[in-house]
Order: sequence, then C-alpha cells, then structure tokens
Amino acid sequence: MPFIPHTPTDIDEMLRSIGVPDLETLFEEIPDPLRCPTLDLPPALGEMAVGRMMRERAETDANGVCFIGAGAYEHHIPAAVWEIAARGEFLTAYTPYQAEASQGTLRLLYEFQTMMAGLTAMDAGNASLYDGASGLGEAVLMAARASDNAGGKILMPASVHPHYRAVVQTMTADQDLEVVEIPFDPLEGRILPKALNRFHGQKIAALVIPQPNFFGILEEVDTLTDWAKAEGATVVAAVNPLSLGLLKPPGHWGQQGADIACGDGQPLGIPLSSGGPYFGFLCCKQALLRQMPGRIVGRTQDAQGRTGFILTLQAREQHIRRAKATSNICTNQGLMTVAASIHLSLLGPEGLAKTAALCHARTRTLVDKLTTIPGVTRLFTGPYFHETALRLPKPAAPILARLARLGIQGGYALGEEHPFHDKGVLVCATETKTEADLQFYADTLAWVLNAKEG
Amino acid sequence: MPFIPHTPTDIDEMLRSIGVPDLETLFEEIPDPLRCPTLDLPPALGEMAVGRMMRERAETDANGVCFIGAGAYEHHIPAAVWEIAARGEFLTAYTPYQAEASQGTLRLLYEFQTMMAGLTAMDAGNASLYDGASGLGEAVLMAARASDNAGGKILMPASVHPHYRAVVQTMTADQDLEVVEIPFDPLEGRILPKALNRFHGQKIAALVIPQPNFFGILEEVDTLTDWAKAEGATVVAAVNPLSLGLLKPPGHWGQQGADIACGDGQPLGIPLSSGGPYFGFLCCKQALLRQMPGRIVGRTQDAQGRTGFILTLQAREQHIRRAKATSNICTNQGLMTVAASIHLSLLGPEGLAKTAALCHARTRTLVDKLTTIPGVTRLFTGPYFHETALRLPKPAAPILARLARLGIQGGYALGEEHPFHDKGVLVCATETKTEADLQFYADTLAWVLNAKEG
Amino acid sequence: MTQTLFDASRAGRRNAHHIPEAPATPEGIPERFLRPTPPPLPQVSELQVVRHYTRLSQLNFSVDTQFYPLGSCTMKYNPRACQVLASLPGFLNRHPLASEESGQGVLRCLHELQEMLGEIAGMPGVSLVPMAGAQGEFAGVAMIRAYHRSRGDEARREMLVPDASHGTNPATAAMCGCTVREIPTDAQGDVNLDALRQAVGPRTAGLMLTNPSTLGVFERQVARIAQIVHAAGGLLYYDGANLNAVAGRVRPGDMGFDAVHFNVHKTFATPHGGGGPGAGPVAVSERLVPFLPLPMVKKELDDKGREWFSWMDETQCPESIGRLATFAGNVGVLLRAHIYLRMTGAEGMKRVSGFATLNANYLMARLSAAGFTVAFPGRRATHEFILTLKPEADAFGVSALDFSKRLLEFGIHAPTMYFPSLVPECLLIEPTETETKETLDRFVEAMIAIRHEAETNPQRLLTAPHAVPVPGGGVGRLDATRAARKPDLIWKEMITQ
Amino acid sequence: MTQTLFDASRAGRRNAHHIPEAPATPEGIPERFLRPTPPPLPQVSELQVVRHYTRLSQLNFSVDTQFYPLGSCTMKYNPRACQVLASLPGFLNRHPLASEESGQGVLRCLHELQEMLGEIAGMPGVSLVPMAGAQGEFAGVAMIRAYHRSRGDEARREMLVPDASHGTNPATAAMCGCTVREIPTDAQGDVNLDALRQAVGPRTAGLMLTNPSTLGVFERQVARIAQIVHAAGGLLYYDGANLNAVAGRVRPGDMGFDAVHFNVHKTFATPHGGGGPGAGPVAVSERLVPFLPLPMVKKELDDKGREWFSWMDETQCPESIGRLATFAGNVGVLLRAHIYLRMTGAEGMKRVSGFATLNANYLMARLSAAGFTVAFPGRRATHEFILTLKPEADAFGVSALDFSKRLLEFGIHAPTMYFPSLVPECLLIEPTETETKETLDRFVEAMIAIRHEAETNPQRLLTAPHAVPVPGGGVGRLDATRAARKPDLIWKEMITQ
Ligand SMILES: Cc1ncc(COP(=O)(O)O)c(C=O)c1O
Ligand SMILES: Cc1ncc(COP(=O)(O)O)c(C=O)c1O
Repeated sequence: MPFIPHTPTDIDEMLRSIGVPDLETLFEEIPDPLRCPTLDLPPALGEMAVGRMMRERAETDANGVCFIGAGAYEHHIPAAVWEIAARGEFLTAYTPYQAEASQGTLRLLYEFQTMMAGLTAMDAGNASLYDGASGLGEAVLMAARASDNAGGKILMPASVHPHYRAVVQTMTADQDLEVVEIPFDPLEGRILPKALNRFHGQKIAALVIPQPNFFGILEEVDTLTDWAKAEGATVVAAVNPLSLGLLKPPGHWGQQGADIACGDGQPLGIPLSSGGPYFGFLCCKQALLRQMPGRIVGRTQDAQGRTGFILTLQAREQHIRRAKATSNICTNQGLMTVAASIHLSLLGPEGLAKTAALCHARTRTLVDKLTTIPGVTRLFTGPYFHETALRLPKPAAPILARLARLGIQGGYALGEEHPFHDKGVLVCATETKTEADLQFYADTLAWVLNAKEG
Repeated sequence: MPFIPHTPTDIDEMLRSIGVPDLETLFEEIPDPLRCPTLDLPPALGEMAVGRMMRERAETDANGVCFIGAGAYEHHIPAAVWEIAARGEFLTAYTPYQAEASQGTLRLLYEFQTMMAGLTAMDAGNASLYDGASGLGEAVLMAARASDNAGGKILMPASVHPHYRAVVQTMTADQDLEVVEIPFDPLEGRILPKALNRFHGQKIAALVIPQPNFFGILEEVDTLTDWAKAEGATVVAAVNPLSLGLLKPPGHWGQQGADIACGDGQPLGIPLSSGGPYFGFLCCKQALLRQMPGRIVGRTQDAQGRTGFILTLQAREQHIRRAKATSNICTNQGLMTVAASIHLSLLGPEGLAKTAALCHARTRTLVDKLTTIPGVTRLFTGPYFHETALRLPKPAAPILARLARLGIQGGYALGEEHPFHDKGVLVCATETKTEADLQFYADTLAWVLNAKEG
Repeated sequence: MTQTLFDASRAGRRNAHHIPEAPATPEGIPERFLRPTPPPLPQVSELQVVRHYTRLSQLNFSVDTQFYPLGSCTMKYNPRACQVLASLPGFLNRHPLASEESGQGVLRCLHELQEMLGEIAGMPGVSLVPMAGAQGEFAGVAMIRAYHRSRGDEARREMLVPDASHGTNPATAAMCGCTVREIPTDAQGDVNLDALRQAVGPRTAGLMLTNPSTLGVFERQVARIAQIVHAAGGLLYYDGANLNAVAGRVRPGDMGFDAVHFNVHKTFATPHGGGGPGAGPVAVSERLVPFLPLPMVKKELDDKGREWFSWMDETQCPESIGRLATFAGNVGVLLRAHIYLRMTGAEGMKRVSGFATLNANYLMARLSAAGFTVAFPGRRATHEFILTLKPEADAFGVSALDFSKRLLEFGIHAPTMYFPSLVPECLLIEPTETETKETLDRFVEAMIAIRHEAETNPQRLLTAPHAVPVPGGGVGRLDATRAARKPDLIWKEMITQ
Repeated sequence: MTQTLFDASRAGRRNAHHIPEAPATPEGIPERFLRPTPPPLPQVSELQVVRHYTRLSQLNFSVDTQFYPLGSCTMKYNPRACQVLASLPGFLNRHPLASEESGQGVLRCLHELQEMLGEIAGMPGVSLVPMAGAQGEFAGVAMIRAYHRSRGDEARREMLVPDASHGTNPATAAMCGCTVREIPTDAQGDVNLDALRQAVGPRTAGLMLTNPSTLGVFERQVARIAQIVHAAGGLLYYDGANLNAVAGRVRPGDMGFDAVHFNVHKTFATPHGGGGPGAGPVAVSERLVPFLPLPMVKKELDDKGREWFSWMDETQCPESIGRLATFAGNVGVLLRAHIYLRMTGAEGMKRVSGFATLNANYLMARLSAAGFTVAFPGRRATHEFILTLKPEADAFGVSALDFSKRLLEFGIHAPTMYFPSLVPECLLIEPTETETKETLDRFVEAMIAIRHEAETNPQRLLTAPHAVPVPGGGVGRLDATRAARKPDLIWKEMITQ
C-alpha cells in the first residue's frame, strides 16, 4: 500500500539476486529480543477516506475575521505564489548539494538573499532559518560570538515578542551567556533610551532592538543603535520584513546601522497555518559573514565561464565543522523562501510599500473606531505600525472568547504574557480588512461589552 | 492593470520606433463613427478584492451529499491528478501545432488515445470532443457519412439521455437526416429488441445504443448490435467510460462489435463543476478512421530515427479541408484528457474495475434501503449499473427540493423530461458514498415523505 | 525520454490506496453484460505516474515558459488568480443538476458574464453555452438559419466567407447545411466590395467576417459591408477570435452585426490547456435573441427583493435552436473569464487592445526596418500582422517552416505558419499585450540571426530543430508524411497484452 | 538561461492588481522612522515572474522528475494527497493564536500524530515542536542536560558520538554546552565497545547514536551500548534520521533509548522543498517527559463527554526546556506526516521498512556482483549502503565526485558523497521503497557504463557534467573554490540601483 511498486515477480527476482529466501531474512541482524510486535496505529485508510476525514476536520477550523497579529499576520497572497512554489521540482528536491542539478533552487536562493539584503540594507543574507524566534536565537548566538565585547551581556528588551524571548532563553540556556531584560516604559510601550543608561560602561556584547516591537510600537531605533555602537555592542535588529516597505531598514539605523537583522518571513506570502511552517531570515554586515549560521549561496562559474550558483562558505556548517560549526542547522525552510521570493517579485517596491502603508492606515482606522467605545482606550502612547494594544473596560480573555463565537478573532489577550495587563488586547488590521470588517468589529465589540454576562 | 508590463519609457521608445505620436494613432484605421464610448462594466477589482468576492460566492454553493447522476457523476479524484494536470506547461500551451515543441501534450494524447481505444475495444480514438452530448452529435454525423446505408434513417432510442438527444437534434437540424426515436419499454426501462422489428428492411444508416442508458438500465447490446449490423447499419455506442471497467466494451458487442464508441469522459477524473468543462471521447474501427472528426495524434520519427508524436490525418480537418471537413471542431477539451490520462493511470485496470463494481454495489444498497420505505418502488425492472429510477409516492420535485434543504441532493426528477413520470426520480450512489450516507438518505427521505406538507 | 507509460507497466503493479474494496462479482448484473478481463490500462505506481507526466509536461513550450507569438491564438498571460478562484471547492464540486438554491454563487457569476459580454459586443442577447469558438460559430449560423426559416425564407442557404477566413467558418457553414461562397480579398487586405455586391442575393443567408481580419488588419469598410449584406436580406456573423485587438474600442453590434462569438481562451485569457477547453459564448442582435442556444441564466427579484438566478430552458425559449452541450457548457472556463473581466474593467479592456496593438505595430516596424517583408505594408497592424518570407525563400531556398523550426531552438514558439493561405510563405505574428519590449527585441534579434544563417548556412535551417530547450534537447524535425502514410495512433502492444 | 529577475527589472513596471491603494504618507508615523526610498526589489510583470520561476524550477532535479538515491535523505515519493489535504483552506488560514475552539480539527490531527509517534518510538512522551531533525536533536540533548541538572548532577557535560555520526550530532551537543567525545567505529561498522567503555564516566551526559547507523548497517550491539551508557549514568539519544529502515520492526524505546527525533521529511514522506521545511518531533522516555519542549496538545473530555483538544504551556509543564519556535512548530508539515501515517497504518509502516531494505540490498547485491566494492561486505544493507570507489580512484584517477557528476548526465541524482568520512571515496546510496526494480537496474547500468568510461576515457568524467537533462543542458561543473574565495552572495547591482 504505501506507494510501493513491487510486483510479486519483482520481489522474487530481487530476493534471488540477493540470495535470500525471503524479505524477513534481510533483517536477520536485528537481535530477536528487540523486535517489536505489530504497532498499535489507527487502521490504514485509502486516499478517498482520508480525504473525507481531513476535509471534515478542516471545515471545523474556521477563522472568522481575524484581527490577531502578535507575530503572525494575515496578508493577501497572490494566487501565483503557491501555484509556482508548489511545483514538484521545487517541492520534492533536497538541499541543493549537487549544484549542477539544482540550479533552480540555487539561483532562486541567490535572488532571495539579494532581496532580503536589500530590504534590510545589509551586505549579505542566508538561505533561511526555522522561524523568527529561533532566528533571533541564532542571531543572538552569532552576535555573542562576533562581538567586540564577546562574553559580555546580551540586552534583551521586554518589548520583544515574549515567545521570541522564551526561545532565546531555551537556546542560550546551556551557553555561558547572560541575557538581561530591559523593561519597557509602561506609558509609551517601548524602551526609553534612558533605560539603557545604567548599562553604560558595562561589557555589552549585544543589544536586541525589535521594530516594531511586540506591542506594535516603534522603538527609537536610531538612538538605541547609536548608544549600543558607542558601547562596542553588536546590534541585532528583529524586524517585520513587510514593515520594511515603509520603515527605515536596520542597515540605516543610527550612524552606523545595525549589524545583524533577523525576523520572521511569514508576512511575505506564507499562510498562517496555525503557526508554521514560516521561515526565519538573517542578514548581516560584511564583517560578520563568516559567523553567519545556515546555508549561503554564492555565484560562481563553470569551466566555460557560464554563471552558476552553489552552496558556499560551508566551512561554517555542521557537516564540515561539526562541533565547531556556527550552528547545528541543516534542513532549513527552503520552500518558504521560494514563496517569499515570488511574493516579493510580484509586489515589487511599490507593492510592498503600499501594502505596509495600508496596513498602518487600516489599523489606525480600527483604533479610532474601537476607542470611541466607552471604556476602550489605547494602552500605550508610542507611535505604532500595524498593531497596537488597547485596554478594555473588562478582562480581555472572556471578551475575546465571546467575539470568537461571533465570527471575530478579536486580538491577542496580553494577560497571557503580561498578567498585569489582563484587560489589554493587541489588535491588528492588515490590508485584508475592509472598512466593513472594521465596522463589524467595532459594532460587535460595543455590543459584547454592553451585553449582560453569559 | 491587466497584466501589461510596459513602462512609460518602453511606450515612448516603441511609439518612436513605429513613428507615431501616441497609441491612439495606431487605431486611426477604425472609422470614427464606429468607435464606442467607455464600456459600462463593473469597476475593476484588485486580485485581493476579487478573491474575497469569489470565495464568498463559492461558499454559498454547497452541494450536500449528492445522489444525482443523470450524466455527471461524483467520483473520487486522486490528489495527484490535478496537481499534475494543472502544471503551467500543460495549462498554458496551445494546440500542439509545432510538434517538436509540444511533445509533452502529443505523447500524452497518444497514450490517451490508446487508453480510450483499450477501454472501448476499438482500433483508434481521437484527442477529444467537447462533451458527451456533442460527441454523440459528431458520432451520428460520422455514422451517417460513413454508413453503407448513407442517407438512411438514424435510429435514436428514447432511453438515450434527453439532453444528448436534444443536442443531436440541434446538430442535425440543418442536415438532411432523419432521426427516428425508438420508444423504450415502460416496464423494463430499455429498448426491447422487438421494438426494432418494424424498421426491418428499411434503409437504416445508424443505430445509437446507450449503455447504460439514461435510466441506468443495461441495454441488450449484443442483440441490438447484431440486428443493426444485419441491416447494414453503423452502430454508435454511447457509453459511460467508467462502467467499462466492468461492462463489455462496445468493440465486443454482438458478433462484430459496434463501429463507433462515444461518451462523456467526466467520470474519469473531471470535477462536476456545474456541468463543464468535461470532454467527449470518440473511438472507432479502423475502417471509419478517415471519417473521424477532431484532432488525432500519430507516432512518427525524426531524421535520426527517434520516436516522436505529431498531429496527423489533418486532411479531415477544417483548417485544411474547410467546408468539406469532417467537422468544424478546432479547440477541443485538451486539458481534460491530461487529467483523464493521469486518472486512468493511477487507477489501473484493477482500480477502474473495482470502482465500477463498488458504484454498482453502493447503488444496489441504496435502492434496497429506499425501497423499504412504504410507497417507494423501482420504476423499471431491467438490470442497472450504478443508477436507477424510483417511483415516489408523491410528486418528486417538491420532495427533492425539501431534501436539498436538508443537505441531500436526492436525485434527478424524471418529470422534467418525462412528464408522465412526475413521481420518478433517478438516483445514483458512487464509490464516494459511505454506508452512513446511504442510511442518512433513507432516513431523511422516510421522514420527509411522512412529514406534513410545508 | 523514449518511454511511454505502457513500457513501464508491469502486471500486478497497483496503487492500492486508490482501489476501493469491492465485491468480486457484481451481484445483479448478468454475465453477458460483463467484460471478461479488466481493461488494458497501464499498471504503474503513483510515483511513476507523477514522474512520467511531470517530465512530459517539461517537453512542452507554453506561455508560462516561452514567448508564444502564435497568430490568431492570443497566447497571453493566463492569470493564476482566475485559475485558483475558479477552482474553489464550492464551484468544482457542484453537480450541474443540483438545486438552483445551491448554485446562486455560480449562477450570479454567469449572469454577470452574460451582461458584460453583451456590453462588450454591443448586443442585447448572450448565451454562454458554446464550448469553443467553432461551436459559437455553429450557434450563430444555426440562429441565422432559424431566423430565415422563421420568416418562411427557406431559400437562404448560401453563406459568404472571405477567402482569408479561418477554416472553422466554411466548415461551420457546411455543418449548418449551407453552401459556402468565398469572397476575394483586395491587395490592401480588405474585402473586395464589388465581388461582395455580386455575390449577395436572395439565396444569401449571411456573411461571416473576422474583424480585425485574419490578415492582421482592420476591415475599414465594415459598415459598408454590413449595409450591402443587410440590404440583400442576409445577416452578419462576426468571428470574434480577434477581439483582443479592438475590445473596448469598437463593438460588433455597433458595426451592424447580428451575431458574434467570443473566444474566451483568447480575449479573456483563459488558458488554452494544450488544445482546450475553451468557451465560445455568443452575443446576438435583437432579432436573433429568441433563437439563442440553451440554457441561459435569468435574474429575477424574489418576494423579499433579493436577486434570484435560475436557468432558462425550452419552456421559456420555445424558438431556441436548442441545446449544444449536455449541461450548460464549459462553466469552469466561463468562471475564469468572469474573474478576468471583473479584474480588468472597462478601462482595462481598452488598455488590453491598446497594448496588444502597440506590441504588434512595434514588432512589425522593427522587423520591417530589419528588412523583412510585411504583407500589408501600407496598413497599421492590429494585434497581429503578417510577414511573408517569400523573398527569403526565393533567395536562400528556405521556407517559413524552416524559419519556424529554427525559432524553436531559440526558445521561442513559432508564429502561425501558412495561414491565411493567400500570402505565400507567411508567418502570422501575435505578440499580445502581456509581453515586454525586451522579449519583442529578442524575437527581432532571433529573426535577424536566422536570416543571416539562411544566407550563410541554409542547411542548418532545413534540418532544424536539432535541440530545443527542453530536457534532453527534444526530438528533431518530425516526419509528418510518415505519420499520415501509415497511421500509428495507439500503442497496440498495450491493447493486445 | 542566464538572466536573473533583477536583469529583467525595469523602473516603473508593476503588477497593479496586487498593489492596494494606500495613503501616500503614513499618518502618524514620524518621518525619522521611515524609509526614504522604496526597497530595492525587482520591478517585473506577473508573466515575467511566473515564467522566470517556472523555468527555474525546470533546472532542478527532484523526486518528481528523477531517481534521487541521496543516502540518509530518504528521497521517496511525497504523496500528493498529503500535500493537497494539508493545504485545505481551513488549515492554511487559521491564525496560531486563534481560539482553540476554532482549531479542534488541526489540534485533533496533531494529537493523533503525537500518539502515533509515541507508539512508533515506543516511548510515552512526544513533542511535535522541533522544526527539523537538528532542532529535534537540540531538544533531546537539552532535555538530557535538564534531567541531569534537575538531579543536581552538573558535571555531566560530555556527549559521546560515534565518529561516523552526522555533523548535526556534535554541533548540537556543542550548542547545548557539551564537549564532544568521538567513539571510533570497528571494521564491521559497529561501535567499538571497548572504546565506549573507556569513554563513559561521571562526566558523561549521554550518547547520541544513529541506528541504522550512517554506515548503512544496523548497530547489532545496541542493547549492550544502552546498558553501558545507562550504567555509567548517561542517557541515550537516538538520531532517528534512518528510521525508514526499521520503523514498525524495532523501536528506540525498546532498545533502551531516552529520546529520539523523527525526520518527518524522511520517514513520513513530507516533501523536502529543496531544503525544508521539515519537522523533527521528539519522543522521550518516562524520565524525560517533564522536560519536553512546548507547546504540546492535550486531550480531555468535556462535560458532555466530547473530546476537547488544547495547548499545554509553561503553566502546566514548569520543568520544560521551554520553547523552540514562535508558535507550535511546522504545523503544516506535521499535518502531511499525520495524513501519511493515517494512510499507511501499522502494516504499511512495516512494508515501508521492508521494501526500503529490499531495494537497498538488491542494489548492493547487483553492484557488488558488477565488481563495485561495498564498504561492509559482510553485512546486510539496511535502507542504504556504502560503496567505496577507492579502487576506481586508484586505478583510473577518477573520484567519487567525478562519478557523481557523470551520473547527473544520466538523469540520476548523485548519492551522498564523502559521508561518512571514514570510508574513502564513498557514495552513500539510498534507493527508498518507492522506486521500481527497473529504476534500480538502470542505476546499475549507469554505474557500469561510467566505470567503463573511467577506464577508457577518464577525462570525460573529470570534466562532467557537460549537459544534464534540464532545458538547455544546464551549466557545467561549477567552481566551488572560486565561490568561496571571493564570496558573491547578492546581486549588488540591484541593491545599489
Ligand atoms: C479566426 C478564428 N476563428 C475561429 C477559431 C476557432 O475557435 P476555437 O478554436 O475556439 O473553436 C479560431 C481559432 O483558432 C480563429 O483563429
Ligand atoms: C543522520 C542524520 N541526522 C540528522 C540529520 C539532520 O536532520 P535535519 O536536516 O532535519 O535537521 C540528518 C539530515 O540529513 C541526518 O541524515
């Protein structure tokens, strides 16, 4: 059944060539006591039956109108993106070890690296990491290794996505790294540059700067970058790539720019898909190139001088350097970079900029509408991109549950990560939302807040 | 907007090369009085907006559990079929006029012709016609041309699908052809061979034999074929290709076999899609080859002796023969043959046979279940394949409307085409229906029949 | 790759996950109805199937991979949005005979399409049923005949067609029981009006005209032509295959025509699928409305004022020429056209014809400047134009076919060859509006390079192609004569296995 | 094709239908936060994009188009059903933080997958979070460290790995703050037990073992190894990359292991996507359950007795090593694995390992009979085996690399080269269970032909490939040294434009 093409004749002939009487003999080296009885798995289903089952399950998973962001964003994905990205030749290839038989993937990755370096205003980019959070983990490890202040503190703003911080925590737990949290200003919802003063003169390996931050607020990236560079620290920018259609790219922050830019590529054509697969991207300045984790594609030539592309700088990687590699990463999120490349090419500079601008405008309208509801106010005063925190007059979680049942995924309850903000909700409206959607949300929220409990 | 890549610079340069001041000058040959004002079309929508609109519309189009057949059948389509058939290189090619640049389509069509000829037990097949009904129209015209009794009557059983008969009527209306209807036996629901006796010795150009017929009933194909051949008539078989996994192929009917086999290819991997695109297939015996309408692909060689495929016998076609062509058909249903070829290859002989057998078994079970409901009986006594007619105790149309609102498309009301059978309903259960589906239908029908009007 | 899937077949190989469990012998079907052995189909694994057909696909040229300037075929970009949205499960899974209640979404789309096509045609009636251009023609001519018949005018059985017309025109006329009379074209590419005047008369059923014509020029006397034919009692059929050149600028109805078909797989960018499915909806003038083929979609308001869409059939349209399809035609294709039109709008349609025309005229100007001979040098190109390679053929002994085959090696699909047949050694070139200037420039360079080669090494052309840019380089020039002489149309080994 | 999409870019070219109307300047964002000029992205039409990437795709070898016997990577057929069903809109469009009520479908699937993987591993705890094998390893080693730490045993920071191990094993250990100690392999391909006994001790955190090993043999002493490590207080990590060979026959848990990762993109046939996404779920023994990475899916019965699925997070699993992904890992990939397992079942899983092993042993037998040197001739192959081309290298001056490059020209992807590095001039060959005997026979023929060529015309190998079966024949052997010497990693002209 499982896609095995052997006919009875094939099997006979093959066993005869090998010189064994039956298939089980091929397993004779497995010690008997280790053999397991038949596995207790659900019975095998034919494709038709499994199809019906999965369709029924997928149908129960309706999203409603979604105003949640918090690290994953609903965007319009042009139809061409996945029609092309899912072609068998992209989908069913392996990592391009044999360059001459993988020019499709390799050339595409070179173009992808170029686009990401262009977006972030960096000198180089890799061919993807797992996702935004683990990408930040890699970036922090890379910064710690590469920093002039290696061995120093890693400054991590509390305005970074809580899951990103959790992943960095997991990834650095067994390293001798001191990750220090910097609190955000409870009024503005972002790091006040003066909050850094107390670290002045301490050995700072790296400063992480989120833009926009978890609350959607824009950090004072120039000031923060300049402060860090003055301290000799490596600056790690954690950015939303779609926002870079509009926002200043990390490479241009402050006087010298950030050193490393990372983030989650999901907003660039990747479906929400309950959390993955997405992809992490990582770009850096020239000087840090050889500290970069992950695959990197370079341009080269064949003997006739024809241009070709190939995996390069492999001396950084686990299969060559083993315990001394820059990371253990092997398989990354290749196919997602195919989709992102197609997505970015279809949008172009103007498309990306306008999408970002429209996301911002939509969220502004939403905030305007929601904050006319009595008791609903903005939680923070800082300028925001396409997401921001509101305070409801009641605890947020039950209200959001109510909204969900009415067809609105109304946002992310801040109380989950910031218990002191149990009335806080993070809302986001992307370009996918119409004026009517925003009004629907506002009307429904007003109604729910007014309604008797139950 | 509509996918036009020209930049302002391009336009300037191009106009300069042509030597005109502006684009409108290129239309100067159109007489002014003929120019129309701006069209009154709905405003252009971006892809995101049109996507949202279409998704909303598609969501209103739920089928429920479908027991309608009547010429279009719900079957399991393996996921691989359309994943491969929809590849750009198949999808966006034209008719393979340049053979050397179209070997994909051409080789596939050669394989398709082979599979269809194999299914029908004929000597040759064409590369598709529009659909089953128009295919029967072409087959009748072909038979009339080719018959030893050219100029004679065309015998058309009333057990042929009413829409097929209607299309033959349209297509032969302006030809000097006499199409004579043969009534079916009201008890058995099929042609009794003795009904033909009155045509004995008349000049009969062709006899059409449906298998299964419109009511799902199996005709006595051997006897009918032998009778027709004895009269010198050409036998045109109109068959369901999926049934040929199980049923005797037209080429083996009677002593000599049918001369032409046609039908609708929809059951071979084509979605229901509110009626199209499907495809018509047409196969014939060697002797009739040069009377066949439509594209035909043949095997040939290049100068080095390498095998290649090419459109052939084009002297039959409109672009060569013009008014004397075998048909006016040009564009056919190419992509559907890609899907059908993949579908048949995935099923193989055993898959097709078992699918057909299971359809039959499911329908038997359904009929058993439904006819235990008081007042529900079989309308005809003849043996059936996977569809048959029932008589309800009340007029069928309102009952079916009720069922549809309860999530069951319960069948086809015969009253639409056969007013005297206003309580008749044609039901079909394919392999896609589970035991639970059948029971759901039976329980719901019993409830509806019992319920008070309203 | 020289394997067919039949070579790969092995007895007993099967894809179990697609094979349902079924009773061994079908109860209730007498033996005489049954097939004694299973049908001769390939026995291959799913991976073999996927690999085989994926590799086959790569052997094709297509719009998605190559420039495809095939004249009269409008091989422009087929938007993926149309493809994806027309394939939504709600549309794909609906049975054609399911309740109208469960089809309001698709029926609304089809009704909108009817309205939009009527507006583009400038005509009051539309039927979407015809499944390709040729069937649209059939519907049109059948309606014309029905019209005459309805007036008791049985004598009108002669259909006039210009000599440059597409083969489907005369073939259609013949299928509708008409005799065909060809009208010659003048040196400028226009219909010869004197000849037309002589041809019309009481036996004239009508005239079938393609405009822009198949010669790549706009028929300037179209209003006069309509007048002449109408005055003689005939009706006018407009072959709309070339509408891409004029949509949104002139309308067949305004030009005096009585019926027109659209090739939605041309003007409205539905994919051609290597030979279909297309769709050939027809629009008609007032007098032909009663005869439109069935079914059509009707819009009404229900008692609550909501729009309700339903099918119109024989009972409502007793004079209809009848049905042309088992159900409602190629609905899925029509949906793609509908989506395309909703994305394009009126202004977009005008841009389509504008830039299709710009590209054709640019290409014509550049090729002409490069020394190639255009067939109608005094004329503006429409969305396409004709080159005659007669001078090259005379000078170097190479034909339009040789040029075409050599173009394939440059990764460019050949233009339409030898049609219309009036122009010797002709190539009918249609770049379409979705191609860039750079692509057109590359085409010009290729043509110049090939002509240079024709001069210096004609043998190279005569034996082309050697290797086209497909995996493995493809086959060389195929022997068409051999194919026709002893037709090998099926893999006999499979059938007799 | 030598064009990049950047060459094709032209200022002002745009796909208007994807560009929303938006305010020119974003109100409310102070200027200092803004990008002064739009980002440097290609400006190309949709047709250019589609054509470019479609043509790029055709330059790849892939399972869908070629035999791909890449050892250790299990390049078997990726069922399209898994692809299509995991891509249903309900799954694709759900936000990771949407209400659990709106995710019962996907959560049920993930929970079933947890259960099935636990059964296949023979272990009680499963977390699906790790996004590839290497991250699964990280989770495993981090859990081992957390376990020791939880017992106050801070000294155990040494990780043992066989010298033939995959590079991710030592790299992972290092990321988890361990020092790595390599254990040698004996001539039979088994771990050298004496060396192991000497290595273990109070600093031993654990051992990472791949079984079947990367040498293509089953580690026969695995029970003894487990005993030795456990007795010394270490834990055992099972690199499950090669489970395709033994799934359904032996279980890591039964062999005494404490943690294992699955490469679902290998054993469970999820597509590798040219480099991911994969997924590397982990299963663990009882003692490691508290440390599993978050989140996991929990099943409960609600008050009406209905199953209810929800996420378990830090509050319920305080000892967890924490999070590894922003959300729940590569859910879409996990769905594909789930569907595959639901189609396969227990019997199917056993058939998978059976036929993967049959194919490998057949290929090994035939190549051996043809005179090639297998690395461990006394052993059964598992799902893969190693050939050493040392004799050919010595005799003809050609390397495993040269053989590999020449194979590409036969339309066969090369096996894994030069891994494991213990075996000189090695090819690690994994045919997988989904390939036919005919394909294996063709591989043997190709190998024989290439060896013959090595003898008669070694230069042909040394300069291979000249033309691989992709459109245009592809590029020749690429210069890796040049690439590394002066890295050219981005198209600078684009950025600086
Ligand atoms: C001028 C003209 N008329 C009619 C047709 C026939 O259209 P179809 O192929 O859709 O039947 C064509 C198609 O090539 C054409 O070019
Ligand atoms: C033996 C072995 N271990 C670990 C890995 C790493 O798995 P992944 O690439 O999924 O991170 C691989 C992948 O090639 C492998 O072969």
